[in-house]
Amino acid sequence: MFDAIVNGLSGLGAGVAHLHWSNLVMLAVAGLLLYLAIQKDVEPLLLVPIGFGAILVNIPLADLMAEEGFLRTIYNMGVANEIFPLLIFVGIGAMTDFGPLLENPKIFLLGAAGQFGIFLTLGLALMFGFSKLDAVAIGVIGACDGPTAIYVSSKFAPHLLGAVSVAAYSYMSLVPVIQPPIMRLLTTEKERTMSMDSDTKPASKAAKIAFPIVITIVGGLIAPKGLPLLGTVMLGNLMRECGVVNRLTKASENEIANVVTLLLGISIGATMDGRLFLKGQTMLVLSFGFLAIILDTVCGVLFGKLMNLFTGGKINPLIGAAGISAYPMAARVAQREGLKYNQFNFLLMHAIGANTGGQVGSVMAAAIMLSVLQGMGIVP
Amino acid sequence: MFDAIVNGLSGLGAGVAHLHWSNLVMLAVAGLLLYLAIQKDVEPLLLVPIGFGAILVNIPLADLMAEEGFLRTIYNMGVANEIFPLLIFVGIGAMTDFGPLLENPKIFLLGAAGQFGIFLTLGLALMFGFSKLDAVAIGVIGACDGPTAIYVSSKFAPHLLGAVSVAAYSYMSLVPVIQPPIMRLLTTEKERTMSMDSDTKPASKAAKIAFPIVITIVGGLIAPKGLPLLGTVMLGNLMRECGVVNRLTKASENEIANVVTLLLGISIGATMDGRLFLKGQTMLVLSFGFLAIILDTVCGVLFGKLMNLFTGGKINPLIGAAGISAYPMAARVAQREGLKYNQFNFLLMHAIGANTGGQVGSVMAAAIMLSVLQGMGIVP
Amino acid sequence: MSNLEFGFTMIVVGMGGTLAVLAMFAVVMNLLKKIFPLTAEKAD
Amino acid sequence: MSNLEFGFTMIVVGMGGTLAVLAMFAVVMNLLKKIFPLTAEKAD
Repeated sequence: MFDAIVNGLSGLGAGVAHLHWSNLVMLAVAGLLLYLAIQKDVEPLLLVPIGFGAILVNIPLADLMAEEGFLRTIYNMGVANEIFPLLIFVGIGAMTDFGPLLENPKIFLLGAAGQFGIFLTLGLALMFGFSKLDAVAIGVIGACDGPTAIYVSSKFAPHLLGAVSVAAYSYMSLVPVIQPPIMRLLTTEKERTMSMDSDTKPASKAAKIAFPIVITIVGGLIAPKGLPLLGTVMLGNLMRECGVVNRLTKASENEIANVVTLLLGISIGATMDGRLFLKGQTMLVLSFGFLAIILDTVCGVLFGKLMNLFTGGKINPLIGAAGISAYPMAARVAQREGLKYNQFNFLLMHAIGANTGGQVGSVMAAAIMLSVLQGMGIVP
Repeated sequence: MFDAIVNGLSGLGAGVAHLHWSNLVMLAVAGLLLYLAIQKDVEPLLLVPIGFGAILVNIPLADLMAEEGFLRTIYNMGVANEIFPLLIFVGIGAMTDFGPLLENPKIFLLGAAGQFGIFLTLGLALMFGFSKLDAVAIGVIGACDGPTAIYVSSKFAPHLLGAVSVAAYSYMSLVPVIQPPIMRLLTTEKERTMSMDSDTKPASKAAKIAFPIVITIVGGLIAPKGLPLLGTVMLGNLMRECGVVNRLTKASENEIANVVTLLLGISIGATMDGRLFLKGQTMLVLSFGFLAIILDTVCGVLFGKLMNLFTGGKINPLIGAAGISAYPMAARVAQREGLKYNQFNFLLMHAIGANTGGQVGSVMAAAIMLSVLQGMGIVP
Repeated sequence: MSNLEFGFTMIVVGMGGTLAVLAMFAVVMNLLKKIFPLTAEKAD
Repeated sequence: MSNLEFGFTMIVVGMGGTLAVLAMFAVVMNLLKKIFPLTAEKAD
């Protein structure tokens, strides 16, 4: 009888006995993520659930990510099959106004330049010995777009999902800190004070409705493997612009996005088990991700200068920095920097054009990456 | 090195090379569906997602309906197991007021006559060489009720799901065009001008609460195989009438219905891959479906005349046309036609009674069909 | 079972069955209105 | 395929491809604006 009670009691407290040092470190990391989210307002909608998920998965013997654990169930429900990031994309499409981009379509090119960091970082990661698919997942942090990063890394390098997602979301909110020094370094005072005219013609409602449909077909034919990403963003945008399915648009922006964000967040946190997460590799992933965003900004601004040159001074290179996907932070940064040097300089609409171009750009960059991987026979 | 780049590039543009003519036709069909939905307001909540789903599935090599494709994942999540149409039925039950029907229960018979087209069309489809289960799926278009049609066809003839659903939803919104000429053809001027008295007694709240419970038990005992359909409508209605679960009623009408409608719509569109969809069979399905709705209307009006005869002139045969399930279009059509010939003729409440009777009728017709199929040993 | 036989059965049983069941529902509803009359409500 | 070769291809095809596709999108958008001009709207 006494033995039985002792055995029974041993079940309580066994958790403490099984605490690995890595779990303790991760509990601290989780605390840091929660602090950043709650105190510093760093992407709280994602980082609160991620941080808490990381706490849960680092409690020993709870086995929440074991075969039948509840975090594993949620993970399998929507992360393993990539449905969660895609559903969030429907909501993002429903919230995005491509009007400013349609007004001045050549700005779209900045959205391409803002993705160059993805590919440059991919190359660097390969040189540091990462495998091809790991390098792809690391590069995609440079897409500066949560769902894209999650989609690609959960598909090709699920063991990096935690690091990649945390990097994507936290660097995204660091954009207002990372970008300005680079922008100042690469531009002249004269360039920064440039005004941009706004005599471009707005698009009609019909053009706005046709846009998501045509882009889906054209982009899908070019890079079919990226159609899940492109198609869901454009579905959301079509619902927004057509104006006849407000119930569905609202559901995508609210009900679906909220529920999925919560479930996605804890699932990502759940991949941060200390024993798997704390590796030198993870630190490298985080560093490369940081570099990717710097490279994005550099390429964006330089490309802005190039476009300025070719258009005969019609593009303020500052909006080149907004070509990365981090929406709408990057656009706000460009606007603010512009105002600093010329208080009558309203770059916002142009920057938002470049920024939404960057959203499509990051999706297309990932789509191209996936289709090229398939073309090379690296993935089936 | 050069080879690698060529291989990589071959991944881009392979989609164009694999375009089949049937994909192009389906892209045009999808465009037509979107046009009808957006410009002509034809059931936009369903046809926008269906049209867009049809676009996505006709981009070659994206393989969105392959084993791990995201459209297949959504399809398996709720269409393959028939959960989506059933959840929508909870919402429909929550939105339906059976009060007018309870006021004048004999009107229920019109809801039966409005389903005769289902069975007549089923017989015709068999004569045209369709298999038994295909004929069942074709007949059910005559239920003029989206979820019922989706439920039955996804269960017994999933290869017809796209055609059946598109037919069900588009013909439903054509009801105001299809019905009036038939109504005029089959009724005399005198019949059309008939007023209906409204000295019937309204039902008590307790009767309204008991209604969904009793109907579920009685209907379920008679046709158990249809209980999923009947039970979900009645669950929604019970929540509505009992008045103590407003949170759940609202959730059924809004959050659940909206999310499910979106996912259901793209899943249905996803079944419209040109290579599978473009067959002579599909055109036949669409034609028979049209016929089914005409036959429903004919039988409804004729039965209305019969009831008029037996009740000694208490039933305006026009409301017989409202016995089909298309709610509330059919009721509005009856009201409008009645007003044309007698400007003091308010048929609306009676027509709504017949219309809600038609909703229960279409569910019971499907339920009986399913139970008879099982009784005959055609399905397990 | 031949398709002809099946079709004929479906038309007869289906139409007849639907009509019969809905007629029964109408009777049930009249009963419900008797059992729970409108006046009883005020006593709730 | 060696990692070096892979990386080089990805950089060339990826950056070039993204730029080319987005340039194409820009052309498509200009076309859309031509096909559906703002003035036509009022005629709807």
